[in-house]
This record gives sequence, C-alpha cells and structure tokens, in this order.
Amino acid sequence: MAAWLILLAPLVSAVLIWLLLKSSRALSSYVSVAAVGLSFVCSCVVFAGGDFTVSFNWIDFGPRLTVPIGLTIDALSKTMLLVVTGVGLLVHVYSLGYMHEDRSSSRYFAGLSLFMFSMLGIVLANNFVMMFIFWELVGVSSYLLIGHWYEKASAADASKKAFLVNRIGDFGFMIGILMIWALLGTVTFSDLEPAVAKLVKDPVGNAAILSFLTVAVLFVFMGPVGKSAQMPLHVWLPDAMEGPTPVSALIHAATMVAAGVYLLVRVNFLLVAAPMAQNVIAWVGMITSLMAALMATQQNDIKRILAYSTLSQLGYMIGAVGFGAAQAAMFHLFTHAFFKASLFLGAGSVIHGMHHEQDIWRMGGLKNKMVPTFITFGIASLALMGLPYVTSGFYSKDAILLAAANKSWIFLGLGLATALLTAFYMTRLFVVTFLNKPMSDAAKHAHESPLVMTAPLMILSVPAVIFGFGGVAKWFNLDVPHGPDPLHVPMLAAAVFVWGTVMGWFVYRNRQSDPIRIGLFARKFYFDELYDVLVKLTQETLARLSAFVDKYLIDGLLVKGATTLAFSAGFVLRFFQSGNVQAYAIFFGLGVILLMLLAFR
Amino acid sequence: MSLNDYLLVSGLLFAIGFTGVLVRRNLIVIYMCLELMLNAANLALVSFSRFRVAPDGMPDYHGQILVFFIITVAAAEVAVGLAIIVALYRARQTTQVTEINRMQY
Amino acid sequence: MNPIYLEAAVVVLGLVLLMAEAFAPKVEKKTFAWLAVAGLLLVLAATFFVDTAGLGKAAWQRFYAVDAAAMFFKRFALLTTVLVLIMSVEYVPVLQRYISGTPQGGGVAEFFCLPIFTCAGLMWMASAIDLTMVFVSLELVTISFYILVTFTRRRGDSLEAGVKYLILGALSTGFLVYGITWTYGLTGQTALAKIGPALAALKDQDTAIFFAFLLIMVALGFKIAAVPFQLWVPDVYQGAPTPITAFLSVGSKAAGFIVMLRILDVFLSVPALVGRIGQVLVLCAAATLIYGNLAALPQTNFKRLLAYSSIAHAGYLLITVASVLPQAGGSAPVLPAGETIAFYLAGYLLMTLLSFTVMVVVANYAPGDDIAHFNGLHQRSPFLAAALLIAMASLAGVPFTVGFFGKFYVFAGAVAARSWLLAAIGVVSVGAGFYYYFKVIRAMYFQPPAPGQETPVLLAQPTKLVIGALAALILLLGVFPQPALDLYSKGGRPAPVAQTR
Amino acid sequence: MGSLLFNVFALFTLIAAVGVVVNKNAVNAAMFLLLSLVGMAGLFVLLDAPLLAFVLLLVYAGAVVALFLFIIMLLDLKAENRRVVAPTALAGGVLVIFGFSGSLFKILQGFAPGKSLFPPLPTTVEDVKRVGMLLFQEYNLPLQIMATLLLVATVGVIVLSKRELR
Repeated sequence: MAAWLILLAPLVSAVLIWLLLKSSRALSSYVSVAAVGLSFVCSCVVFAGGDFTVSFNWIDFGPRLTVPIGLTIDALSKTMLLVVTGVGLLVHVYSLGYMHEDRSSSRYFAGLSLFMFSMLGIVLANNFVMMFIFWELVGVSSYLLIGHWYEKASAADASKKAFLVNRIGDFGFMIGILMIWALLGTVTFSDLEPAVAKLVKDPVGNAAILSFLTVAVLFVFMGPVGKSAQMPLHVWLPDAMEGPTPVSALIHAATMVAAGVYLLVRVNFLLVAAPMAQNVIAWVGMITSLMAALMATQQNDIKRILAYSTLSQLGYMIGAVGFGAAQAAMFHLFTHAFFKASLFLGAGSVIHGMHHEQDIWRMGGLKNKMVPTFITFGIASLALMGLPYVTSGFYSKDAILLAAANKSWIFLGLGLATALLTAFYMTRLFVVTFLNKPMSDAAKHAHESPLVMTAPLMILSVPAVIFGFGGVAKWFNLDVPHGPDPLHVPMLAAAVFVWGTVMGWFVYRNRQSDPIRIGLFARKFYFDELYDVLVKLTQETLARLSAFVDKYLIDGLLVKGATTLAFSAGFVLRFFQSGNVQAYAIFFGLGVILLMLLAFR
Repeated sequence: MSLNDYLLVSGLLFAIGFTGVLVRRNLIVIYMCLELMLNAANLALVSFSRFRVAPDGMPDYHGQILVFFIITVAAAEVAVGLAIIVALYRARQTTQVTEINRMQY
Repeated sequence: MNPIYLEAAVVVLGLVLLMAEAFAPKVEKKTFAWLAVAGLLLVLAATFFVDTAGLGKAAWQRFYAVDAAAMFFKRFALLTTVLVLIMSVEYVPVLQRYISGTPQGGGVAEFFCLPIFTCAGLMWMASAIDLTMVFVSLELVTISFYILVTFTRRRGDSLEAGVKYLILGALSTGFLVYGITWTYGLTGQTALAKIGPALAALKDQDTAIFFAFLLIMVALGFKIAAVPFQLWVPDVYQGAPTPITAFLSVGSKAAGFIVMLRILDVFLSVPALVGRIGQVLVLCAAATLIYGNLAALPQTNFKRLLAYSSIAHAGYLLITVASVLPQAGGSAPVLPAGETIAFYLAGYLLMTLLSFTVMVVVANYAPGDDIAHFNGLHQRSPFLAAALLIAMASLAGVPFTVGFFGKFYVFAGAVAARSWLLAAIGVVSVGAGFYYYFKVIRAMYFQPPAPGQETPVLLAQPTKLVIGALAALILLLGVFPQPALDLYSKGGRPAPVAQTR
Repeated sequence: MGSLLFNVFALFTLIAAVGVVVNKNAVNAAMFLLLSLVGMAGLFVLLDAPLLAFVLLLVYAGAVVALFLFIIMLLDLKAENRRVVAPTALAGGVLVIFGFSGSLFKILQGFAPGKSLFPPLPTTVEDVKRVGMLLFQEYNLPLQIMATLLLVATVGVIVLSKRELR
C-alpha cells in the first residue's frame, strides 16, 4: 500500500495541478510539495520494512507474453527511493523560493510532479517494459522542464536537443529489450535472472547465444548512454542547464541521469553473463569521466562546470558497473546525489543572489555576502573533490578506484587522473566564485537567498559528510575489501586530492581572468561542431535523396498511382452508392444470390 | 397435400413480394410487397407447424405463436412506415423512390 | 436480484418519463434527458448486483441468457444510451429547428424517451437465446430506430434516411423471418440450445440448413453493416440526427454481433457446413474491409466518413468472427472471439461516441457536417480538437489508444487461426484508414478556420466532462486494456458463445 | 376435396399477389393485397389453424389494408401515368428473382421430409385455447417485449405525423 502511495501521490498531484489548479500558483506548489512529502514519508516506511514485490498483470497474452505492472522493493530500490524522494523533497522546497517570481510556476510544479512519478516508476519497476515506459515518461518530463522558459530560444533548443539525443539511446534500449525478450521469453527481472543463469550453464550452442546476449546487453546499454549522458551522447546534458536550476539539481544531477546507472545495476546479472559488453561499458564510463573532467576545467558558466562534473562522476559510476562493482557504483550514486544536489542548489542560490549572472569571472568575494551558501557549497565541493577520510565522496570514490585497480592499472590511472582534475576544477570554481575579489557590480551587491532556499542547502550538506562513514558503507556491503590492495589506493586518492587542490589554489587565487586557455577543452573537444557537420552532411544527403524520391517515386508513382486508384475506386463505388433505395435493394438481392451460390457448389 | 406444396406457394409468394420491392417505384406499393414477403413466411410457418405434430397429436403450436408475433410486428411496422411515408409526402409531394436520392455517394 | 428486472426497470423508466412529460408540460425538456440519464445509470449500477445464477421463472430460461456476454452487452447498451442522451441534450437546438412548428420544444421529450425503449430492446437482444426472442427484440430496436432516424422530420435528409432505412430494414426483416421459419421448419425448435443438436441429427439437409443460415445472416449482416448489405449505411448515417447516427453505429452494431455469434455457434454444430460458413464469413469480411476503407478515401462529409469507417470496423470484427472457425493448423487464439469482439466494440463505443459528440458541439455553430467544419478547430477550442484527435487516432489504430489494442487482438486472432488472407487485407486497410482519418486531423490543425467561423467553441460543463472522460478512457485502455477484458470475463458465467472452439 | 381447395386458394393467393406487383393504381394494388390475404386465410384454414386465419383477416384486412387505403386516399395518389417500373430495375429485379426462386426450388426438391403428407390430427383442434395458453404462459417474455414495441410504435406514429407538437 505504502509502495503504491509513493508512486501515485506525485501522479495525482500532477493531474490535479494540470487539470484544476493551473490558475492558482500558490496552491499548486503546495500540492506538489505535499505529494512529494507523502512519497518521502512512505519511502521511509518502506525503507524500514522488509523486501517484497507486488504485481498484477498489465497485458496478459497468455504464457507467451505477460507484462505485469509490479513494484519491486529490495535493498536497491529502497536506497534509490530515499535518494529520489529525499533530494526531491528538498528541491521542491527550494523551488518554492526559487520559482516564487515565475508566472507559470504551476506548470513548473506539475512538471516536477510528473517527473517524480516517472522517476519513481523507474525505481520501482519490476520489468523491462514498465521501466521503458517510465523511462520515456522521464524523458518527456525532462523535456518539459528544460524547456520551461520556452520563450528563450536557447532553452527551447536545449530541450529539443535533449529529447532527440535521448531518442537515439532509447531506440537502442528498445531493441535491446526486444532481443532479450526474444532470447529469454520474459521481461520480468526476477524471471530473467534464473533464465540467464540457465543460459550460461547450458553448454549447447553457448557461443552463439552468448554473443547474441552480448549484443542485446550493448543495445540495452544504449539507454543509459543516452540518459546518463555518456560519450558520445553526452552533448545534451550541459545544454540542459538552460532549465531552472532546481531542475538541474534534481533531474540532471541527482536522479534522472543516475537512472542509467540504476538500470545497469538492476540488470547486473545480465552484464556478468556478457563480459565483453562489461568491458565496453567500463571503457565508455572511464573515458567519459576523464574527458568530461578535462572539459570542466575550461568552462566559465557555474552551472556548466557542475554539469561537466556530473558527466564525469556518472562516468565513474558507469565504469564501476563495468568493473563488476555494482555496489560501489550504487554507493557513489548515493553520495553523489546529495552533494551534487547541494552544489547545484548552492549554485542556484548564487545565481539568485547575483541576479541571474552565471559567469564565474563576474563573481567573486561572495564569502562575506552569502555565508550559509558559502559554507554549504564548500562542504559539498570538498565531498565532490574527495577530502580524505572526512567526506562521503572520498569513500565512495575510493570504492570505485579500488574496483578499477582490481580490473586493470589503466582504469586506475584514468580514475586517478579524473580525481586530480576534479580537485583542480572545483578549487578553481570555489576560489574564483567565493574567495577572490568581486569582479562586477552585481557581485559587490550580492545578497543571500531566503531561508526556504538555504535550509535545503544546510540539510543536504549533512549527508554530504556523514554518508561516507561505516554504517552507510555497510548498507552497500562494502565493509569487506575487494581483494588485495598493494597500491594503497586510498593513499593515492588522498595524494591526488592534495595535488589538485594546491595546484588549483595557486593558479587561480587572486586572478581576474583565466590564465589557462586550452581551446580544445573550452570547445568541448569540438563534439557539438562535429555533430553539426555530421547532421548537416546527412541532412544534405537526405534532402537530395528525398527530393529525388519525392519527385520521381512519390509524386510519380505513389501519389499519382494512389490517387488514381482511390479515385477509380471512388468512381466504381459511386456506382453502388447511387442514393436510390431500389438500387440498394437490388444489390442487396444480388448479394443474397451470390451467397446462395455457395450453397449449391 | 404435402408440405412441399405449401412451401412452394410460400416460396413463390416470397419471390413475388421480393420482385415487387425490387421493381416498383411507388413507396406504398413497395411496402405492400414487403407485407407479402412477411406473409409468405407466415404461410410456411403455419404449414411447418401443422407438419410437426406434437406428442399429443396436436400441431406444434410454437410455430403458430411465431406467426402471431410476426403479424403484430408487421402491423406495427406498417403503422410506423406509413407515418414516415406520409411525412415524406408532406415535405416532398412524392412517393417515388427514384426521387428520394438527394444523399448519394 | 433477478436480472430480468433490469429491462423491466428500463421500460418502466421510459413509461414514467413519457407520462410525466404528458402531465407536466411546463417542465424544461432537458430535465427529462437528465432524469433518463440518471435512471439508466442506476440500472447500470444495478447490473453489478444482479444474481446471475438464478432466473426466477423457469419458462424465461428458454428465452433469456445471463452469461458473461449478455451482461457485458447489457452494460454496453446502457452506457451507449446514456452517452447518446447526453449528446442529445447538446443537439436540442437542431432538434427544435426541425421537429415542430411554432411552439418551440414540442416533441423534444419524446426524443429523449424513445432511446430508452431502444436500450431495453438492445438489452433483450443481448440475452436472446431463442429465435422468437431474437425476432421480437430485434424488431423493437429496428422499429424504434425507424422513428428516431426520421425524427427531425422537417429536414429533408432525415426523412430520406428514414425511408431508406425503412425499406431496406423491412426487407432484411423479411429475410430474418423467412430464415427463422426455415430453421424452425427443419428442427421444430426455436430455442438455440435445442436447434444445434437437432440440426446435427438431420440427415442430407445441408443445403436447406445452409439456406436457413444464410437468410438469417443476411438480416444480421444488414444490422452490422457487412458487405453486400451495407449500402444503406452512408445515406442513413448522414441523414439521421447525429446522436441517433452514433446510437445506430454503436448500439445496433454491437447487438447484431452478439446475436450473430450466438447463432453462428448453433450452425457450426453441423460439421459439413463449417467449410461453407467459413467461406461466407471470409468473403464478407474481406469485401467489407475493402469496401469500407476504399470508399471512405474520397469522402468529404464527416458523417459519411464515419459511416464508411463503421463499415470498415464491421470488417475488422468479421475477421474475428471468421477466426472462430476451426482451421487446419490453427492454434488457440490469444483471446477468445467473444472477448475480442467485446473489447473491440468497447473501444469502438468510446471513439465513435467521442467523435460524434464533438461533431454535435461544433455543428451547433454552423449547421452541416462536412469535414471542413473542423477547419481550424485547434484555434477555436484546443480541448475539442485534442479530443477529436484522440478519437481519430484511436479509430485509425495508433498505438497507446484503445483502437490499437482492438486491432491487435483481431489480427492476433486471425494469425492464430491461420487466416492469412484476412490478416493481410486487414493490415493493408489499416494503412488506408490512416489516410482518411488524418484528413480530419489535418483540417483541425493545419487549416485556418472558415471566414466568420473564428469564434471559440463553447460547450456545457457536462458535455465537457463526458468528452474528457471518453478521451481519457481511450488513452487509459490504450495502455492498460485489462479492465475492459476483466469486465467481460468476470461478468458472469462463461458465455457459450464461440468459446468452445 | 382438400387438394381442390388447396389449388383454388393457392392460385387465388398467388394471382392476387401478382396483381399487387403489376397494378398501376395503388388503390387497386391494396385491394389485390386484401384478396391475397383472404386466399392465405383459406390456406390457414386448410392447415387446421382457424384462429390464425381469423387473426390474419382481422389484423390485415381490418387494419393494415384499411390503413393503406386510408393513406392512399389521404395522399390522393393517382394511378401512375409513367411506366411503373424502370428498365434497369426490371433487369436487376428479374436477375435477382430468378436466382432466388431457382435456389428455393432446388432446396424444395431436395427437401425429403416435405414430400410426405401431413399427419392426421386425432381430434378437433382447440387452437384458441392452446395458443392462448402458450402465449400468456410460456411466451410471456416475448409478449411483454411486443407490448413495448407497440407502445414505441404508437408514440412514434404520433410524433411523426402530428402537425403541431406540444
């Protein structure tokens, strides 16, 4: 019951707001907050309770295909529920302040509720089909929220871009689901697991079936590549920062983008059965994390820096799944959700205080003007950078680095390089924004945000620290070390943290502009340009091709042919439909005779 | 006389009525011909009912009940049908089927 | 409660309203419609509390079945009538123009009362398991439709439609009666349960049995608008008052199908005939699909378009009926034929009534029923445009609408029965369907409103509610069809209809 | 005796029926319909169904044909001066009729049971009582439906033909 309530409360709120409360901004925001609050309370109740599954049949085509609608409550989904509803609740509260002036805030809150519904659907789904539907719904609500300020061309473009890029991933995801269904005959996770185990044990025709499974898993992986913004489909996430900042915090940092990781962890048993695919996943994740970190070092927009940092951390998680360390991935997802949400909300607070200025080189000196934001942002930054032995980020990152070390020294190297860069660019961001001298009038006259916005920041900075300690790690079964650790990975991680921070401090302390200019990073490895060219090329080719098809095939053959056919059909049928009852009666009689002939064959 | 003789008369009656529906243009006459068709069925029913003797030696009256219902329905149908035809006549001053083809194709 | 009281309650409701209208002429006419709606909804609620196990009077058991199919189609008839009545309220301005002369509102109350009796007839038809009962209930429905189609008698088209329906309907009645006569003559029975064994016991009378079967099928083919007995459909649909058109296309068709399935079941007990019956059904289904979809292509009149669409949908349903027959190498269908048809018709009810309701509302602004009336509807009322969009998408069979699942079940049944030809024609005709349904969508979204017709379309709150509910149901059943299926399969004792095969 | 009467009544019925179809004047057609019904009533009597013969005459002659005549008078229909039938309709009609009666004859030919004579009845028929009992007991439900049908027809006729509705 409580489980259903978690899922349905946001839906009810979304429908209510959309249908009835559109005109009343205050009421709709309260309804939305109340709904997510209810979800959060229920999640806590469920978290305290045991594991269970509830399910009923959605489509029942007999034994060949039965698609249930079911909720899975196990350790994995419980954790995720807490993250989603917890961060979600705080972001909703924060939005009360942030969106106070927005005239269409009802639409915003309806979208937020819809998002909560669909995200919780992904978390609770017990089968691929249901997950795919909610997966798409999440995409839709994300589209709506990114494009919330659709009057702004860049926001409209960004939402379109996010939607289109995600379609590519989702298309692959769908193919993957179909392949798995074809191979194993079921789409329910709990039935898939024994089926895969049986498949792996089965010696007959193993190689071919396993390579089919590998391809299927890779197609499924396309879903997370899109949604969790991995290379090469990562381009939509930075642009998605055009949406309201709370949305960036909730959707594009803490929850939706993590859905890809969640999916992979959920179907980890499939990945284990396909080691090749696992390798590909590990490479994609680690390369994404390094490249994103490099790009982050050269961004000037506060939200974009955080966006690239999110990409980078997601790469860590995906990589961890690839190393076979699903628990570590979940652990990092968990801690990251809190400190990254805190960072985004802090950035939102800064932007709010700076009257919608987002360029860090026009900020500075905010440590005196916005004390709570300054402190909480600092704590969250340290968590992201991985301040050794104190912050949660250190522990979860450490778990991933350990897993990487077990897999291969290359992965460990990539991971450490990313960690170094993370420390570096976060120091840059923090120093330039808060510690340096004010660099604009807005920065000089910046003011602190209201309590409704700073309170969530403070609340979020607590888990950013404490969630790394023993008890939480134990929850993720991480208290047992993953084998030998001759390299002393925690020491290495601590070392790169110090190195990156010190480097960042010395490079950026008291600077008025960026002393480092690396075009390749600033231009984001020219991905967007590359895609533009590609799109243009394909468009050109397609346009020519379709012009040809249109002119000769469609116009010449199909349209003319079809219209001729339709009109001749119409002409013939006119003969029947003369409007004369007597003729109708005669045709009626002829029909009878025609059927009678069958009797006398 | 055998059952088939009656069935033949009934069949012919049905065919004559059907012919009338197909070839006549006056709505009222067409309607009369439809009545003929219904009565053809009645005749067949009564002869079947006479032919199937119940265990007690009496005709199978279930068939006759059906005739009863058919006559009632036919009477109701005539009443409604003629009302419609009259309404049409009032509007268009015609009872010719060939002239009621404003809606076509 | 004895289920027999359901129809009795409906008839009494009609009588009470008729009397009330006679003795209280001052009462606003629309009140009667709302009273009728309330009463029918009460009866609809009561259907869930009837005792499906026991019929009080033993004699009635011969005529009256209370199986799952009967209960489903009773509810179907009630719901259809309720929606038609609500649509009729919206139709009152047109009615007043075309019924009576000087005193406005005369005869309007009867327009609300007659559908109640039609509903009772449809409910009786759903339960009819005796040819006598089939005949009388079917005639009750037919005769009340003669009246309703002609109701707006100061409008030429309505009269013309009435006459056409009258002549051809009476002709089909003649065939029905003759078919019943022969069936009775061959077996001495009119109860369906007894006809089957009696037919199977007959020797060397295949041709006569087939003759009787054909005569009855001609009449039912007329009811459900199957080729070659479909020619009345476009003219009558166009001419009839719009709510009645909707009533005809949904209620009459559904009742025709349930009776057809029951009778088919009886005649299939003659093994020698199965092949021939199969041929007839396949032939009719194929011709109906082709005719309905092709003839709709050049249509510009919305009601005629829906008429051809109604023929096309009869074709899809006939595919399912044809799939009932045992085929060599066929496997068990995904859904039994009865359930498929019930589900398809449930979806058809939603989308057809939705389309017609939108049309009634829009036609109140400019009389007429061309597709061009919907030009720019998106600007005049986004709500109505969205609703009609959903209805059209569902009629065309777009995924995530109930129409998609209906077609899916139909084709799955055809494939399971190895009716490749029908499945192929069906799939191709779905393509043709997209073309003509999207004509309406194009008009709404891509055409500017006609000059002088740019005013926003306003609609009454109850109508808005109904339209919203219908559209929501189409989408809901389009992602989650199980409730509709459950309503059938859990509606009562298992229906004998075409489920044994 | 029985066969002579049968032939007379049957011919009477059929010829009168043809008269309905071919007569140009609607009034005459109605009169022929009446004659045909009288012939049929005779056949009913031969089939030991006097009640139905009586009902047929009562309902058809007394009500239906009278109604037809009344309407014809009301509309003041003249004899049709044009040809009664259209040639195309005739062609189609003939085709249909030949097909239909052909199949009917063929079925009657193959209908073995119909070739035997009617079984004799033991006693005098008391069909009024039997039909009445069946109608009001076993056939109660269809009878109720029929009552509803008549009500609907009544209301319908009033609505359709009253000049001014209240």
